[in-house]
Amino acid sequence: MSAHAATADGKQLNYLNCEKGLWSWIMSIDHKRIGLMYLASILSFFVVGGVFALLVRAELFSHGKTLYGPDDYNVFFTLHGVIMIFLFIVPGIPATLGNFLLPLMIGAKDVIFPRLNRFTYWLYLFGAAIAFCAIFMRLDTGWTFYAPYSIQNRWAVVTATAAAFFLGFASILTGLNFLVTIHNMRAPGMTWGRLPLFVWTLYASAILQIVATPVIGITLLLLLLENTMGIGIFNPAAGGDPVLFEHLFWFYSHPVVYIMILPAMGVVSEIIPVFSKKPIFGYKALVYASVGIAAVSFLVWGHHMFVAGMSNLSRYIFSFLTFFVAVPTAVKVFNWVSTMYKGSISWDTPMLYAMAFVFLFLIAGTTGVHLATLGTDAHYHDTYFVVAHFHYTIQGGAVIGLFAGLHFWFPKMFGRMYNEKVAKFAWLFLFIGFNGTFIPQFILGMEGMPRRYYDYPIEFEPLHRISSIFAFINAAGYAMVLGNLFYAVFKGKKCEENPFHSLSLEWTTASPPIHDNFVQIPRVTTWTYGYGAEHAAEGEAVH
Amino acid sequence: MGHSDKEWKRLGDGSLITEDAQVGLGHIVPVKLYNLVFTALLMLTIVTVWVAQYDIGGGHGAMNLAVAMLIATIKAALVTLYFMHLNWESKITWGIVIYPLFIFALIVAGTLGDFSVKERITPSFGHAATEAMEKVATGAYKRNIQREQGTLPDESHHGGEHH
Amino acid sequence: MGHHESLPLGHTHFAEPEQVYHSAKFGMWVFLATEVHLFGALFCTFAVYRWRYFEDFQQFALSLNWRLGGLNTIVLLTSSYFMVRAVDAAQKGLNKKVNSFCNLTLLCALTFLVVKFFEYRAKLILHEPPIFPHSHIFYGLYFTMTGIHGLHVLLGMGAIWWLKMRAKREEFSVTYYTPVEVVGLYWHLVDVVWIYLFPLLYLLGGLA
Amino acid sequence: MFTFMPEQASEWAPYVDWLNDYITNISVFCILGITAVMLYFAIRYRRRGPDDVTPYITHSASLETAWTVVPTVICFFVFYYGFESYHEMRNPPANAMEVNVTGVKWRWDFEYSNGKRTTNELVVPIGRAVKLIMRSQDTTHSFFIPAMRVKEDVLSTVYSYLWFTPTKLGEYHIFCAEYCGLQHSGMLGKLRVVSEGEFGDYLYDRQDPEAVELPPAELGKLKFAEKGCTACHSIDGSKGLGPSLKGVFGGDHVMSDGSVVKADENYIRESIVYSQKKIVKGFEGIVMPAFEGQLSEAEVNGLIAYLKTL
Repeated sequence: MSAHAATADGKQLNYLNCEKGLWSWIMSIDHKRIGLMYLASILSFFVVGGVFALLVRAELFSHGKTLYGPDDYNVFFTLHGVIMIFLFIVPGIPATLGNFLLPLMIGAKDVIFPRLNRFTYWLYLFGAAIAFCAIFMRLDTGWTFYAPYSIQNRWAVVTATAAAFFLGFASILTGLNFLVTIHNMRAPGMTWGRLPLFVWTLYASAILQIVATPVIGITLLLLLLENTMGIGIFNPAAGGDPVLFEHLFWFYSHPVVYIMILPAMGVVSEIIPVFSKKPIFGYKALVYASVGIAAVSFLVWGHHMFVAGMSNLSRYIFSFLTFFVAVPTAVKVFNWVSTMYKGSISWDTPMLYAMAFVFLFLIAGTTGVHLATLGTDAHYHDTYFVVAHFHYTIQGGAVIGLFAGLHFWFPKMFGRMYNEKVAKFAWLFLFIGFNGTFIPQFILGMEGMPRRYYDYPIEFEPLHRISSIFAFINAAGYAMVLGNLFYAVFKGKKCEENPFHSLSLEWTTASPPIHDNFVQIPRVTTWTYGYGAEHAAEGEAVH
Repeated sequence: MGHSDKEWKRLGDGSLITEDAQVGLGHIVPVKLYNLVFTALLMLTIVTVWVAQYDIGGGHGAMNLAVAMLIATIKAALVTLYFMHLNWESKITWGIVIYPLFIFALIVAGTLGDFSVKERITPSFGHAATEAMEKVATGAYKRNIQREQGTLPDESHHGGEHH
Repeated sequence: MGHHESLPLGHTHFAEPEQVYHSAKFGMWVFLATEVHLFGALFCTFAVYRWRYFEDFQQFALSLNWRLGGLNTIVLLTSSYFMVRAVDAAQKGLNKKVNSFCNLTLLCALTFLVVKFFEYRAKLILHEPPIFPHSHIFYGLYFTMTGIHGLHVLLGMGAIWWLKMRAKREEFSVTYYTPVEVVGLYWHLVDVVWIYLFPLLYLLGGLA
Repeated sequence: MFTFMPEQASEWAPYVDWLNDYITNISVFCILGITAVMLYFAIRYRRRGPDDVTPYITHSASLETAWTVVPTVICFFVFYYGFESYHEMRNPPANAMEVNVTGVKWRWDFEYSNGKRTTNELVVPIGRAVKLIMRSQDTTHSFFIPAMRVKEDVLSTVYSYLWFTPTKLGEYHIFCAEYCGLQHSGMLGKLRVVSEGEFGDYLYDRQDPEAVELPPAELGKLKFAEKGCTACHSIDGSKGLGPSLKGVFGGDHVMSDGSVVKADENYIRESIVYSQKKIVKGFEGIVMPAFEGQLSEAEVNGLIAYLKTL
């Protein structure tokens, strides 16, 4: 590393200490700082959402009234949904790791529209502020805002939909920024074939953000107008049709689950080769699978509405199309596992999270098949089986993916290392807590326990008790993970610039990187996953 | 996936234009073409209004809708191709214009298709819910009920006001 | 290194003018794709309810004043034309012409909004049983779609006003006219949306 | 195989459970198999030193096509079985017995072809196909009988239908599966599958001769629970959606228009049958459904007797 200019007190100048003061952070257009600010915001909302989850689980601990009445319960599970989805997981990996790493991975100084990036973060904070007001307005419609019921609870829904509208707009602008950056800001030599898989998944989810989010924007705007001016579009009494609301809502809400999960798959595709010292297996297959999922995800929104009064023909068609989505996901899992074949696998924390991701995502994917099949979905729809399925997909998939990324790129972001033993213990605690919480819910779903129930028949009680206890263990696991990382940000011991010996482009510059990322725009000549290329058979190495 | 090292157009301090971005600034279009396209647009507007007075028939006013949409699409194409310079843009921009049209067709097909093939069933004997709903009906639902019962208030201003 | 004070607009601190130009246009085309989906979902709702309440939609379409609608279409088309001439002038670096064509575009946009105001007044106030968005789904959709479109016209006027200010400061030249072209793209999309709105709302019931 | 599914009480429940087990077996095999392979790789090829030599394998076309084609084939088999069972679920036989279901905010009302109306209790004969024509009076509900493996949303705009053929006697849960507000979890119903003869008696209210005559208060207590009164009225004084009925009989109650009324028999009868006539102060916004035509004379007297005991 060429010598870097030092700050006044002799420390190496980097993006953290090149400007001081809160104002320099808020007004910063540096993608790395914006990424960190996003990280702080979404993790704090993750904690708030988690508290609501614990309140819900505490109430469900026993049959009948345990802590509070049904009206509070409805508010808590709604806020758990709204905060976790709109404020934490939709920005999630793209806004934090994506913002921080995209320019570094493609060898650029910053995203193409840095001021738009800063405006997007302000827009996100503005939406979050409105959502914060909605917390105190007894919003009890569920995060899906289904039409006839959300028309009665007017002002809370108006606030929440306005918040979701601005958060959606921020998501669109992030997607736009990433799409143009990937197209036009790649360093010389960084062809489409050498793009890291994390960048490919950001590209696929950027397409989804751009094409799907406006539909939810207009749907929530119509719901807002329905509540204020009563335009009658979703109000059955005025001739409107709630099933149309469901169509428009799920047209966005299925692609959004791919916006959540694709970047997590990208993170895992980056981690497994590094810790197995082996090139990723089937790079092209993974790329086609990512972009394929982005394309196919627009065909399948109907499987959320199998029992919602759609015509029978539509149900058959949507069930048939949903299986097209299952295949690319299966292919990805096979590729990850085959990457580990004959590798040199080190059991560091990021690798533990990546392996946990593969295991949990297998469960999420296969239970998705139960819900895609028409015969069984008539029984499973809107039961705890669905709750367990999407928690395995979002929490087991996207959140574990986010933590895998945080642990893997922690040295790159802060130049320090977290405590390895505590991190591993926290991983185990989290893994047990998570599985303990949601495997009983699969069984509850099989037994026919509907979701969003404040009170339940007595025979479901033992499983709810197990699930509630493990929910608190799960929360303790999260506290440990976040505590460990937060402590390491300030007190973690300094570490070398590429502790895991990754060949990817972002590790070639200093950690934490300088303000302009690279001293001189790099010329990329090798493939990012060329582990063991030096003694590969002549001509076989991929450039 | 390009494997070989292509030569790049070197600009300033090493950041380069990638191969699929068009080099050089936008395309200068002769003003005469703008005037031509503008008159064509005005003519098409007059045509679409003129055609609207004839009922060409077809279930659900399908033919009227088809003709109106055809003319509108031609106008939109003129504006997009010549006023927005799409005619001289790179392949990527064409992709960005065409791709949303497929997605729009998808959502209309999925939604309208579902509503049009839905089985209509009616109870063979009385249903309490229907009476309750009809008591609170307003707007379009109320007019449907009145139309079935033939008590539709005939609109006095059938011809629409003209001021 | 040092830090970067607020940069003059348009000259980001690292990319070359050509790269910024292509990326800005690329970004605006992508933004227009999101606008197409925003209005697309609205048109989809309109399609569903027109299919379901066909007689009412035909009848109420007659109550809309197609003459004012037609006038608005022509006004928007001329504003699009002036915008194109403004972009052409900017490409040639003639800032004064850009300023005058921006004025003409703003004038047309203002006429559009004034005509829309008269239309709304005719519906909401002058009509004997006043027509409100909640009186029928057709009017609900009519006010929503034209309202959102009117909002976009307003935003467009703001952007064109911003262009006027910069043209006055002689900022555009043969090598730097990206903002004019980008705002032009946005304005043409607003015009294209109205090209579809006008026949769907006003003409499908025949001419009153 | 040990299963968590509720008891199989409808004609196609065994087929649905078989399909569920079929998918679960494949899933468990895939999950355990792939995880076992992953763990084996992780242990067998764990990093021994920092400079281990690893082979340079990037892809293998044959393996990748294999594991793309095989899941696709399995998926289509699963889809076909799902489609086949569902096709049967969505096509009721012509001779199915029709029952009207009305979803009201937090209770189910049933109406039989001979005009008999019940609340929260559906009685069907064993072995005969039953077709439910459903519609909601307010928000969207969802009629769900786990034992019959059947579920369908109850919309307020159109009629939706579901059908099943009960094959086992007994009493089964009815749930509301679509979130519908405060008492979404209280919207429980009972499905009773009875023999043909017993169903005839039930349908035409023929008193079962040897059924012992319930004392009024006991009958009132049964109806109080069955008609869903507990959803809004508490009997222990705690605050509910409607006024608490603890010690209601004989006391003076202030009405919304300020008048004071003594809670005697006709006031309670009137409040049950024409509930909108007098509203207690502080409960103006709450809509109590009228039970006119839903309760026989004996049942209303029973309720009054029961309220006296509170």
